[in-house]
Amino acid sequence: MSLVTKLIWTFISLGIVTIWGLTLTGIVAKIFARVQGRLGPPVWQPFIDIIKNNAKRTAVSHGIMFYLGPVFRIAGGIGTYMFIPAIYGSLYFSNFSVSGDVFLVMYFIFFGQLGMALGAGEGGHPYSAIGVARGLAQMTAFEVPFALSVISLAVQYHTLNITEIVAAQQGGILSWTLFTNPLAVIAAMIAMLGMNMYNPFSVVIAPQETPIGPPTEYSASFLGMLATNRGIFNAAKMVLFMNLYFGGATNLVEMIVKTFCIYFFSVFIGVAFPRFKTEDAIRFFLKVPTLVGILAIAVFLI
Amino acid sequence: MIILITGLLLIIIGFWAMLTRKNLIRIIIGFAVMDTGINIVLVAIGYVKGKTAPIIDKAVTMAQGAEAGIQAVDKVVDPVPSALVLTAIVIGLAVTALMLAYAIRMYKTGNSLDIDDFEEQKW
Amino acid sequence: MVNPLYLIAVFLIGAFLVPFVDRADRRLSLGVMYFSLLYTASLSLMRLWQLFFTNGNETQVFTAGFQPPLSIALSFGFKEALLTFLVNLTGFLSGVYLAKKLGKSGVQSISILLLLMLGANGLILTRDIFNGFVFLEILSIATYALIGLKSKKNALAAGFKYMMAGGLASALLLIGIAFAYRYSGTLNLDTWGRLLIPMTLGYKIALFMIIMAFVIELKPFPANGWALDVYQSAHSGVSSLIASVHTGAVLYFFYKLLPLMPYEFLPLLAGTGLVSFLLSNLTALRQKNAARLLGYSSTAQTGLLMFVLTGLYRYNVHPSLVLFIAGGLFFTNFIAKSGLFWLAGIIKEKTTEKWSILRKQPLLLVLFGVFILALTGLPPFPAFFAKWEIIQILAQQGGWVALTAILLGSLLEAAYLLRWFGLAVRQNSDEPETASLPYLKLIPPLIGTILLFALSLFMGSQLYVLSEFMYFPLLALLVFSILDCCPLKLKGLLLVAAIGLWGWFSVWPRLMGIGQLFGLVLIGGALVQVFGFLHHKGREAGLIPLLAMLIFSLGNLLTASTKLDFFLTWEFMTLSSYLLIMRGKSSHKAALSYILFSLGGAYLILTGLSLMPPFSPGMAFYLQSGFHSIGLVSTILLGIGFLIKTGALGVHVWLPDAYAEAENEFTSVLSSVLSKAGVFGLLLVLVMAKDVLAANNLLLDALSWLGVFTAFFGALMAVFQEDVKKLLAYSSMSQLGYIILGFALMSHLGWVSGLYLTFTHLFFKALIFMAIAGVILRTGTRNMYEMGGLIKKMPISYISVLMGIIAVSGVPPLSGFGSKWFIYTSLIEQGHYFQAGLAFFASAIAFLYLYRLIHTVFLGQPKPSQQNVKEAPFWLIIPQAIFIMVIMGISLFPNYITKPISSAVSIFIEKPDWLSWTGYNITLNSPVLHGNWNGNLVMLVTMGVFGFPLLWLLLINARTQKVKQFNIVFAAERPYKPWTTHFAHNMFAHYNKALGWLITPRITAFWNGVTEWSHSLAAAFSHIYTGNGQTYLLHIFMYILVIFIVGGIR
Amino acid sequence: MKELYDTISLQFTLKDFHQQKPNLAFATAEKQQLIALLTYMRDVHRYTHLVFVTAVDWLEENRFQITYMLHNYDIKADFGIRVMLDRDKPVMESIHHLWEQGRVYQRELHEMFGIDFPGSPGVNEPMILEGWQGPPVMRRDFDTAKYSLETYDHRPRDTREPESHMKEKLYPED
Amino acid sequence: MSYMDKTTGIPEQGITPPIPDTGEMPDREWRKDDKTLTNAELTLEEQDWFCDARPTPAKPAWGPVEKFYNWARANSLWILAFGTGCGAIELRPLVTARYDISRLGMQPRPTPRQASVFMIGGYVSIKTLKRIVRSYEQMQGPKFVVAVCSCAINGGMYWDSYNTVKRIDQYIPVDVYVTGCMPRPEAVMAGFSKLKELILAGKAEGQNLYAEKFDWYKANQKQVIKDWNMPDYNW
Repeated sequence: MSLVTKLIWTFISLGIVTIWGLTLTGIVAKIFARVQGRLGPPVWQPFIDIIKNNAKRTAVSHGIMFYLGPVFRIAGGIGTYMFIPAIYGSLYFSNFSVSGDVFLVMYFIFFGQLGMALGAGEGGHPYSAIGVARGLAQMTAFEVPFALSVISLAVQYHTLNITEIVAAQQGGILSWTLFTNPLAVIAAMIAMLGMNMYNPFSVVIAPQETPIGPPTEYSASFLGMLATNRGIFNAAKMVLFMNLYFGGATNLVEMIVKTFCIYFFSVFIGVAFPRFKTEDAIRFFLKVPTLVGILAIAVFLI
Repeated sequence: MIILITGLLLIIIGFWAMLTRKNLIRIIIGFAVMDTGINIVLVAIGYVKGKTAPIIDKAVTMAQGAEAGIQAVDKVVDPVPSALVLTAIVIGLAVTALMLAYAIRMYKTGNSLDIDDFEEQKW
Repeated sequence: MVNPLYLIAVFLIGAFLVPFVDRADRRLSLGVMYFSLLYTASLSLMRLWQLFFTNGNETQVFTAGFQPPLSIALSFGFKEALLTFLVNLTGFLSGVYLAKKLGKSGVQSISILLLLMLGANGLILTRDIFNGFVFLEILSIATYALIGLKSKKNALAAGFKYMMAGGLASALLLIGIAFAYRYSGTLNLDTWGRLLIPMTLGYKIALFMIIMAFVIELKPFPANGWALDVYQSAHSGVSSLIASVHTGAVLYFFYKLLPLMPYEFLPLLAGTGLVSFLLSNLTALRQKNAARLLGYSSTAQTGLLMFVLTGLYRYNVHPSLVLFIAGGLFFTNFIAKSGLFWLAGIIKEKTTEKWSILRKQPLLLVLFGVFILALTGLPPFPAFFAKWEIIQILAQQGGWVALTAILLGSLLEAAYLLRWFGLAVRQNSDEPETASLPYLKLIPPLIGTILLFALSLFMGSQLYVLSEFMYFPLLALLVFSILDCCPLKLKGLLLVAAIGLWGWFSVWPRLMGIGQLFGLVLIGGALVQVFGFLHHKGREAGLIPLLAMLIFSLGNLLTASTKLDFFLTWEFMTLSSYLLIMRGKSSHKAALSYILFSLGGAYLILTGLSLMPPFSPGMAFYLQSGFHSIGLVSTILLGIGFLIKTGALGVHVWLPDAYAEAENEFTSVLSSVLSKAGVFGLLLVLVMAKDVLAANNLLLDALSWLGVFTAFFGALMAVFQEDVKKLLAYSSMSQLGYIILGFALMSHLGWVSGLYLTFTHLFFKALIFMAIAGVILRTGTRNMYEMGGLIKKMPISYISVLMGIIAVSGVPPLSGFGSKWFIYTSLIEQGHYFQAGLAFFASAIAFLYLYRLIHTVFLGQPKPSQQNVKEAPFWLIIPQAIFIMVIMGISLFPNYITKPISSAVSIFIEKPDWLSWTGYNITLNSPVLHGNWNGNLVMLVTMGVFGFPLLWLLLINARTQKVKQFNIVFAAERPYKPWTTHFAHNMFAHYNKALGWLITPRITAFWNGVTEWSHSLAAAFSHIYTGNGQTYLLHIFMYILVIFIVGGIR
Repeated sequence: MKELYDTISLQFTLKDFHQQKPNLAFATAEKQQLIALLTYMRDVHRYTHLVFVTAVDWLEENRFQITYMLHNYDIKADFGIRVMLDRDKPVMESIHHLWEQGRVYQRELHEMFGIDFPGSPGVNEPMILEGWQGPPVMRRDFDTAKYSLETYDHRPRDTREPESHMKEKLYPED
Repeated sequence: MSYMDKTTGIPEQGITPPIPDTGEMPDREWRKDDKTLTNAELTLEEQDWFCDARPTPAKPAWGPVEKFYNWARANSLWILAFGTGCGAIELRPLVTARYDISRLGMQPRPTPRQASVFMIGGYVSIKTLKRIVRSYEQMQGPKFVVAVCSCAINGGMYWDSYNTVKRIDQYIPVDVYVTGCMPRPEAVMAGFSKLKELILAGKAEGQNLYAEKFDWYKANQKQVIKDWNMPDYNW
């Protein structure tokens, strides 16, 4: 496949995942509303919001890093997706996953977060820094069970290569990691709750105390870009989880269904629970989920 | 033997005085007593009963030749301890004198002859 | 043949002549004194000349024309000649030093001084025991009299105590001689030695009394209260004479007596020496009075010498080696101690606290430093070689108790001496300027220093270490010290040129494999950072010479070919880095803890090296060719020693303070380069200990856990720092933990990860430290919360730090990710899953402190006090620019670094087949783990995905209003103060709540406890010195009794 | 409460005792004795809590009344001490050294009534009215409606009688 | 200065009534030039901390595009609720299941930067007006203002209050007023519907109005807000 074709397919793949990610956000909002007995916004509301934000006539910028923050963020989101093979066996949807293995993806997730944190920091608003401090602190905690879970997968499948991990899960629903290594999946799914920042781990964007956390100062097209990234990044994360734990996908429909189900898990928890304080969230992640993660490795050592 | 014991007794008495008396002068006296005791011990060690003093006189004829020389040596007591004693007396005297000088100057600067008053430096 | 009688005669005549000529003129009598001293010194020198060049071997001279039993024999061999030369020279120097005092206090003092010299010379020369007694008494009486020169109450009291003790000793000696004479029938030592006298109890007791008399004169702990008082209160010139001439002469006579002693005495004496050494040093810890401190040190050194003279017989050491060791220790102590006493006299400050006035006197400071460092046993001074040899002997022959005692004692000694040095050098004191220096008094210490260096070279030449390893650093120090008056930039550029040429033409060709890699890191890394030092405005006296010494030592470390070379270089490095840390503003405490830990580590390394086979083909050689095995103990000792240098958990206590307090640019060198010397050493150990480690899996496991805990706790502690340099210091500690972890794997991939991190850590840590150096320079504070918003003022520094933190945190696409990828894959590949998990946690925590670093310093609210801050100086930007380019380069083309590392490692651990490079893609196809990383592609993809959104934003955001710092949404209010609006202080309070309990400073508390405890012990010991002469007398008596009983003399 | 009043009266000049409830009473004190009285009440009779300090504008008598309300936690009783000030020269001693919170009340009284408390920390700072430049607003001689009409532009209003207007609007044929 | 001197009802520095809206722009000292403001009420040091740019009107995009944009704006109204008075309570029912404004694409937003509708919920005292001005200026355009309750319209029951402004539209442009004391949530929603109509019709250009008549608005604001203590325009 020539580079041009590759790039074209990459754009197509990216477009699909963006649309799906944003729709997913809309669906989730709808679900939240229905749970609360409301009608809720239309599922395409995220698109309208993004258009509106991009249509703003003015914007403020606090400096170059502030300007680049959303760019970092969306580059992190897109990049994360770029390094994940979206659909197993599809040459067109494998993106640039040959660049590296699951560790590359795990670390590239930080790229956007770091850039965003820096941008928010230059905004000079204390709430931004507070939000970032909370987010980073929580991130260190939920990364532990997630990392242990990934290590457990490496022990199980003898590979870190995502494509190979997916390949090892082919052949029926029972060969999914979900069933072959349930402990790792439990640890990872709890970590995912933290990653998605729904309740009970939503203290980072706490809209009441620190108005929506890090992006407090962002407006207009910056905000639009952040919202776009939220769609892409969520979808990318779900694709990663799908690949690692739920047998991957062999076609688009399967991908959409699976990612929806995975995402729904954190929504399900999110609508039902109140919020943790940061230190409680850290303690929580470092107790049971970490223990489960350790067990997930330990079972292979015995 | 009695002399030896006497000497040792003197040493002990002198040392005892040095250890227990508080007055500087008494300490110095103790030292002098000890010194004397040592000298007596030295002499006692050197003395051999029935032999003459190591002075070349009639009793010890100045003989020629090695054999005779040894004979002559046999007749006298060992001269070396005696020589030691002489030196030791001199040295002891010097030290005692110096100590007394010190005592005087200490009295001048410290207005006291009590050794307990001279323990400002410690630790 | 020079007749030794002249020596005695000259003094005698001089002493008698002086009162007569004094009637004419005081200067005449002084002239007589100087003449006598100089003349005797030159006689000794002539004798030395003779012995060396005319090979005259007859040494004995008999007085009164009789053969030995009947006459007194004097011996004038090499030892005596050297000793009398030194003694007379010191006497002369003391005379010079005391000139004013002597001139004032009258003719008798001149006479007494000459008599003292007479006694000392006689004691050294005579071979007759009773004659020795006489000379000892002359020496002592003269000393008493000299002490009495100072008519202060304390001096007089001390003199009197001394006389009481001396009286007891001489009584003992006299009785002993008398009784011994009964058994031997001779007083001549040589004749006596040849007699085979049956060791009856009486004879033994007699000998015991003789030797104990001399032991008492040598002031052993604890029977030395009188001596300490004398040192403290006497005139410093007199103290110096007692510490050097008196002690030297007595010690030599003690040495002459040793052949007479029964063998069972020797361990006893050795034991007393050791006890004296250890406990005197311990007691000195609490001492604040400079002169008394020197007294403790002097008694300690004498104790060590006693041990050397008596203890080493057990280990079948060649007598000449014993003399070599004793000589090294003795001469160092001799010169340095008298020098320090002289200095003490010049300074006139009693307590060590007040010695900071030295700072204003560079010459005095240098002299003081030389003496202190010589006493501490640092190279190139003779004590270093002596200590090296002692430890060699003891370690190889299993003298563990002695070895421990000596090293412990040395460490304690270093502690109080260097603390004193630190007090003198510290900058935060505001002492008034001292009056003009008494230049006459400066001559003696100056000559002493020169003598010390001459002796160092002599000793070095005896051990065949007069190679580049010794003289390059010293030469560099010397040359750049001479050039020190030049402008800083010229010096710096010269240094860069010198090191560049030397490194390229001399070091590089001799290196291969890993050696080359470390060469790049150590020399190259240091060289680039030299530019950073050049921004200072002033001359920065002392900076460039020390830096030169450091970098040359670093280079030598790589090419050192023998154990001694290696250790010498290691100590040079420690020394120069210590002095460089001392340049910091308030760094004396930090530097002290640095040097103490370093010395502790160095002693462990020394012991470990000693345990290695004696005829090894060279250290660095191992890193180039084959393996060479060392034992388990050696492995552990060396390992711990090098780990101290890297600052591993448990021995990291020195690290944060030293990093924080050193000069900003030097912190960069410390972190990025110097810590790599420890890594190099560790690697060396791992190479050599392969067999041991193969047999002991536990060791490697322990090392890997140590590494990962270092990484984890380092990161966690960094999170809670407010001081930017401390934060970075802990960050360095954390990174070094990863390096240790990588090496502990003992696999190809593990070593590649360790080396890769070694490299990248150099780049990004130096980058960050240099940028932060600029920031601190401009803002004048190290507290991060006092900064803020500096991105607009210092954009280049910001970019440096940004690149640095992206690389440190391991976020792709920059090179830092490579190290993370290598370390995790190698850990998982080797089955170290839990370490991998914890390492991942640590690397996640790194985000916290890195964000804090960049946010609090560069982002957020600018402070009004920093309104006029400018970009960092050009010279600081140079290294940053270089490192940024390097980082970008290796991020885009990682093969340039990964491939050489892999091929270098494969010399030791063969590259497995499953690790392969296809283009930029590193593929891992191990049976237990698959994975890949293509740094180049990652970089390109990232640039792509970054570029498109940026273009979009630029396109759509036409009307963006640039606003200022307070144009923020502040809940409908407005912010008033930037410093309260800046969210910076205690940034991770919530993290502290959750995990803060993990970092309660237990280890620091432990080390503080050690310090506290040893000080309490010192205080307890020091309380035996009640100040009462009679108590001291009792001490002596009890001491002898105890030794008699302990010795079990039967 | 009467006993308390009698007890205090032995030392201080009090008048106008008024028992409003079993555990609430008022009395008027001399201005000069107030600080001593408050201290005495606080330290001796354990009226340790300052409930509030408030003022009344007796315009007709041309004086201000300040009431200090004290509370005793032990017997759960309140005692109000009134002080009369000259309205032309309303200055009172500060009690912030007795109760820290007193300064807040004093600041409020200063802003609202123009009563000055020399020495009270921050008493001149505006409390509620930022940048108010008019007279003290709670004084009874301040005509707020007049001020409002003079100061603000009022929206012109169509003033109609609601009843007739609605009738006209809804049932025009009637 | 003590209040002792001003015991009479006449203010010492009389507040002059607002300038009638004649279209003639007052020339005041806060106007440095066409682009910048003086920020004269701030200290010199503080002037460094605030942006001094003047707002300028923003042109709408090309017709059809602007129509599309307006559709998006109308269907994505993010509310910044300013609860000044009792009307503040009326927003809460709006987000509950009974009224549920989210089905119209509306949602409350905690920061002015991201909101597009400014909802003023009641009487506006002078102290509050200062905050209102600040928050309004911090919003990014196009921005719309909905003022709720009769107090916001003409002072309502506070018509004779000495520190309540009577007409908000003299200080910031208001798009929609909702009458009532207090208006029911249905009335508020009706107001929002009206706003939507205005936006779709392209008539809700309050931001541009504010920029064009900036001097007039500013003069009025400064007449009542005596301790200004903030930049002339809060970016």
